[in-house]
Amino acid sequence: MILLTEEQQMIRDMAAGFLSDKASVDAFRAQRNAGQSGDTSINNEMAEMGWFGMLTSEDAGGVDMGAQAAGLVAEEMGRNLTTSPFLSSAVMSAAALRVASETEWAGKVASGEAVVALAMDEHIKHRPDMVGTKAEASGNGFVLRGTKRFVGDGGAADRLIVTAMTDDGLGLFLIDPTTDGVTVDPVKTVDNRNAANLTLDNVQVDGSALLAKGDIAEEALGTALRVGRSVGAAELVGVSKEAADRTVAYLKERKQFGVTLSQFQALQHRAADLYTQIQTTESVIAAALKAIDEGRDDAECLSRVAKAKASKTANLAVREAVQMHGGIGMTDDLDIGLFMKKARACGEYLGDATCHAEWLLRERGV
Amino acid sequence: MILLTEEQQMIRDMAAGFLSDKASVDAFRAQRNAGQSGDTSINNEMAEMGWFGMLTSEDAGGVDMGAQAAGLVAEEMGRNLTTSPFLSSAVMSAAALRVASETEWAGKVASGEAVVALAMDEHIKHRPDMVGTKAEASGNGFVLRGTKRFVGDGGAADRLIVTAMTDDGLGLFLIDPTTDGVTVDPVKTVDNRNAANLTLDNVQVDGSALLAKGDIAEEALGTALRVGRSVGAAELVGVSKEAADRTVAYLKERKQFGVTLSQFQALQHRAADLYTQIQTTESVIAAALKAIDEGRDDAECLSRVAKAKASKTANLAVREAVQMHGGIGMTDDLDIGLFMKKARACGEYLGDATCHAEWLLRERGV
Amino acid sequence: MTDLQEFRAATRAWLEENCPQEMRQPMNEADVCWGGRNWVFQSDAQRDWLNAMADRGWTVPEWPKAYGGGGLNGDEQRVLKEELDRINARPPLQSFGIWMLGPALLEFGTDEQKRHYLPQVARGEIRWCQGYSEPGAGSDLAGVQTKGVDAGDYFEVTGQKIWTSYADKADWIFCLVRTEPDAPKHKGISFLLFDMASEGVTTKPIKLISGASPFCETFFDGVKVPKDQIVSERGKGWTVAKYLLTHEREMIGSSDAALFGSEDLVEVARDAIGLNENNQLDDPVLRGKIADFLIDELAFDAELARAKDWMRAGNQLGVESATLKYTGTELNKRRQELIMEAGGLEALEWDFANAESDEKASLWLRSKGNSIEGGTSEVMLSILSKAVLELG
Amino acid sequence: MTDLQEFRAATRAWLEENCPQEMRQPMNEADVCWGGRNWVFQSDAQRDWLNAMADRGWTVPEWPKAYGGGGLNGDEQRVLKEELDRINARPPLQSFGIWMLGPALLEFGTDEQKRHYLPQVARGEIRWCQGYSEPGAGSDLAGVQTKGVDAGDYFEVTGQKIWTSYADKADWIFCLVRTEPDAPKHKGISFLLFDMASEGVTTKPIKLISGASPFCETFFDGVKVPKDQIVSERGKGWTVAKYLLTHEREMIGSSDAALFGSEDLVEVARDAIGLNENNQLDDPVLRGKIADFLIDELAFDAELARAKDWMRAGNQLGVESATLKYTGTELNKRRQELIMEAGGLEALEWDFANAESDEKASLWLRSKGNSIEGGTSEVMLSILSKAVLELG
Repeated sequence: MILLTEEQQMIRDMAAGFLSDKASVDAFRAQRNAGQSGDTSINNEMAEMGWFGMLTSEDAGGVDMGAQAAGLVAEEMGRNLTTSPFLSSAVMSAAALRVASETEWAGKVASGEAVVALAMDEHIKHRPDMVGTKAEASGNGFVLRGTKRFVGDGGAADRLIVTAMTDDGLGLFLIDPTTDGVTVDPVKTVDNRNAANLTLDNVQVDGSALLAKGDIAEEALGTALRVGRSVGAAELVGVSKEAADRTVAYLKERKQFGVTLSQFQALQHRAADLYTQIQTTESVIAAALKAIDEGRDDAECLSRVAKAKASKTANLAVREAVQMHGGIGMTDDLDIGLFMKKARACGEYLGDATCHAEWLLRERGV
Repeated sequence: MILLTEEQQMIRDMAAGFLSDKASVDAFRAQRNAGQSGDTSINNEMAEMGWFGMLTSEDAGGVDMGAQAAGLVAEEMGRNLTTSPFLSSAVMSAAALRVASETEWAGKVASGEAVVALAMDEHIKHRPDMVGTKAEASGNGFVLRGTKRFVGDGGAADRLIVTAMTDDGLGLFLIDPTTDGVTVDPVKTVDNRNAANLTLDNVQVDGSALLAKGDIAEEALGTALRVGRSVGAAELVGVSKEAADRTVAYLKERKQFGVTLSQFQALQHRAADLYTQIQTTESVIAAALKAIDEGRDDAECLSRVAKAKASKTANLAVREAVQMHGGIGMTDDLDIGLFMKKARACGEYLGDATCHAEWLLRERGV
Repeated sequence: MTDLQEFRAATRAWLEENCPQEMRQPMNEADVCWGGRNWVFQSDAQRDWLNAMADRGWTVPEWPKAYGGGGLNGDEQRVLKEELDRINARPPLQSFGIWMLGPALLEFGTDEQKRHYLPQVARGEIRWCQGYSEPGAGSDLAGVQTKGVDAGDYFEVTGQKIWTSYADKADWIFCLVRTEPDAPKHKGISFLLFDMASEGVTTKPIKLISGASPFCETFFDGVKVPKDQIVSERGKGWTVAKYLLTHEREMIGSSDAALFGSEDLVEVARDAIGLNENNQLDDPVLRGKIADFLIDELAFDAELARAKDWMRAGNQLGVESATLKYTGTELNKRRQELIMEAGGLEALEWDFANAESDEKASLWLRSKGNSIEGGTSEVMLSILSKAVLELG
Repeated sequence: MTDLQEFRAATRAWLEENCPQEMRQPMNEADVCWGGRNWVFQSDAQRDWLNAMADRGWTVPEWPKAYGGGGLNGDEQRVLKEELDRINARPPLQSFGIWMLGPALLEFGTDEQKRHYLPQVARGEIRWCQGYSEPGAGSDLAGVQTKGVDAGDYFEVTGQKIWTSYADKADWIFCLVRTEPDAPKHKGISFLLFDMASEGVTTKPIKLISGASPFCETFFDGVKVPKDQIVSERGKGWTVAKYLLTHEREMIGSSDAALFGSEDLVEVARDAIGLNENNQLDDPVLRGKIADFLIDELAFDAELARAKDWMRAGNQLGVESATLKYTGTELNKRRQELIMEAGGLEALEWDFANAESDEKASLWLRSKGNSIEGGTSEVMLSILSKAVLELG
């Protein structure tokens, strides 16, 4: 029921082809087994296909194809469990840089030359509006103090966009991770993503490090999150669809008590229910991505509903997938558990259903 | 898995026999169709069997058999959709009167001579701790002002126990509904119970109307609610069991696509899941009733969990019952819809799952 | 100005002139105009509005002009819809004739049948009902027992239907009848049209648990149905029926149908429960349940919109209509449960004998039928599992 | 003083003297004493405690004294349990021998077998594992393919088992083997006991998604099993197996087994998320989900207690064990999901290669197996639907 333009269909096909070839679930497993997080060796190829410049203006070196296009790529990444700086750097940081009218690093991101990570989480749950990191004016620049948690691709970043409170409200700072006082502490995560915790211990930066402050900073962060949620939701629905597809295939092939599992009506109905959930999720994600590209006001609400719904559906999809696979679903040898781990991490990152449901209630004044 | 003593088994059998004969679902339907709420004509017979004195001391004319015995009767009432002042008068009011050391009306309740209703709800949701009704000292008595909602058997009551705030904290007042300024406004309810809303417009009462105040009033009300919740939960599980039994019987008899519905695994699994929920519910109700009879501290918590769980399970039971009956389940001709209505009303009365879950959280300090 | 812009301007002007002010207000169930031989218009405005629209063929804008329709193309239909929405115009006519019989006749009827029946539908002169379900058959719609005995020029129809919506108010029925008793189950059914005033037809309303009686039992005792009142061929009625079933679900799926409910849960809860000192619903646990529901509801709104876009682009919903039917009706049941929860003790005050259809308890009880009528949720899941997932 | 009071006093005194202080502390998984030929005691206290209890037959208080048990009656068992609980005494020994093989031998073994095997189990000298599941069979446990070829005095066993708990650490196995290839499916199986050190036995641990490896694949290549190591008769192994399956679920159902989880969700959430100014969890919607879970959890606690009372009164759980298994494991999955939710971003920090079994993510992933191992939730529901509801 998805209406795709010819161009969109092409992007999807290209992404599916490239990723299943170069960044498949097998590759993900190999990286994990080797103790690596993510594979940056194919960044250049992704950049060449324009993926890293989708949210960046042509003036700044991007291809400016919009959120809907990015969503198509992300969904295929979800299907393949591709670990890439796409979401953190090329979607969220690029969106923030664009609002802040920064072009140098935007261009480097688009060309695949650099990874820029967005450091906005400080709390156990996603609460980007609660910023404890302080930036105090000092000389012609600032001194930053604080900690950030679970910075996506923080371990591989050439620059970090850090949220910090200035005397004039929120500030976004572009920081070189090798600056004195910056500690980047990579962490292993359940989905083997390239995350890091960050400590800023009296980090002295130039005035030029301030990308934006006040309203513009709020807008830049808001935009980054809005696009990030919607594209992140697309990644999650990719996870859900692949988990569901593999499960349906397994039901058709696996025999128990002399018949295939697909004969069992209880499983049929659960698989069909999951299918309907995925359909609904796809719909709201498509709506959110479109609203972003059209610059509509309801993009904020839709992006939150999309992320919330995608988190819920992915959770259901992987639970059903493991349970319906039975014993073998519990083994690390089978890939299905990797999808469960991915769904958990992506569901939490940028806010889970609970987080966005709370926003909805507040917005409705209850 | 229920361990019953011989005496308990006897009570259950007697209740089942009497109610299916004299106060069955058919009788309930006939009352509704005649525009009546409840049937008081069999009160004397119930009283003779000792049902109305189960929570009342022998000194006050009761049989003092305890909450577990009352639970057995209530469960059968739930199965038969019996509308009786049992819960409001013989369980809750009797429990309150006992704590308040009132014996005259306790005796009349036990003998079936009088119905005493407990008026403690003022809000849309069950919040007996929020008492807006005021009792002001006046002469040698009090003047009461306020309103009460959904007073169980309020329409048939010879006396009302009313909660009101005095200068010395909570007070319980025993009020004659024919007193000047008392308006009893019977309401039709979804389960055709004998409920009424109550207005107290400058009601002047004697000092002797004050049953208890302060700590004793709190204890009397607390006891009434605790026993009421547990016995009410037993009534609800009766509703659930009967709805489930009728549904399972229907699945075995009804054919679709050439086979009985009982062949469909999706329905089998849902029926089995409902069965497990009912088992768990029965367990916690039994635990709550026992804790009350043993005077244990955990009775408060258990009675709340029992009522909450019973409300949840009954909701599931009747939803599954109607859906599995299909079209015919939607018709008023079939009884199953009456169970749905009963489950809704009993689920709400004395607090739904949400209400008691909130208490649990507060108790745990979160 | 393009043709479409001209069409919009002309439409807007015409509506301005012809849509009575009274017909530009939100409506509830009681305000629906169903038409039919015995229809009593609730107001002059209702009658004038129907006549004006019917004269232009705009009660059925997508039907050919020859059959009483507007003959509009897809773009024009969209523009008309937008202009009607702009002034909150009420639908001039709703009917099973428009939703169901019409599409079936357009697909399977003879030209003569189309010319005879469709204009009457379009003008609201004949109110139709649908005779599909039978007692004991439930979800097995092809298990038709009502028999039509060949008696030369006509069939003699004897049997019983159930769940016939508004049969007591309808003028004619489109009806599945077993005319070929020796053929296999699905090949022995014919799709017949006949007058409910025919001798041998009786109806009996069914009282629902909600107190309403939108459905009937319908009895046929030797009803004579001329053979030219068959749609498609003898024994091919199941093909017509299947077409209509998909169409019915599409219709359900692509409209803001009553099945999906429209009450605003948040408003209801705020009114009933109130806010605490933090401006949050004063029942934190229920508040969380409402929040979880909102996510699913808003996501489904997006799905409905997507389905409409899809159909507007000229596609069929097909089996996807089962997704919408299932998701929408299950959501509405959840909504009504939550509304009852929010309504608390007050929502329990309800009088079965005098129930109003907009009371909380009535809506709650009525919603339970959503996942049964028009194909149960279980049937929807089985359809999806077989047709989409290819399980089984 | 009644006999029972005397027993209690004597027990209390004996425990006071013989239960080392170190053995009176809460334990976690790593502190369990499993026994066996290769067991390395974690402390002198662990060894002394096992020996003291085994000497009195109190590792298996309900078994007859002749077979190494305590020979206690029901009341005495209850008193012993109460006295052990009173001082928080750790179980001196846990093993599949006690839980599973023992009951099977007591029911089906020859006197000679009982005298030979049971005392070794009671003293923790032999650690047993269970060879039931096979690759590809899943929930269909009777689909045994491992074959035992009759070779005169012994069977030659060849085949493969899977999900063998701790096969890599066990000394002996009780194993379902198809010895009568021509008999019907359920009648061709024998229940064999043999030494895992036999020639032809190899094991391979299975890595789970949680990083742990509690299960093995186990391979048999012409393993020689003397014919006196058969329990019950040839071809009657399925009867023994069924008895054990019910018993296994009973055991799961009536113990505070790991399957049901023991982490306190409320504590975890408070620590992770903190409280707001109203002393409520600072995530209102999650708070509501936790509340809803608490209702179900506390109700289930009551159900577990009821099951224990029932068994203490001398009854069998029988098919009700499926209720406990299903409810408890599904609840634990919900608990672990909520713990992960409460743990937020922090709970995602986890290293598969170096996972600790008490980390949030490990517990969460491990819990997914609860509703699969020992009979899936689907199998439990089918059992209940057939045996209790008589559907099908």
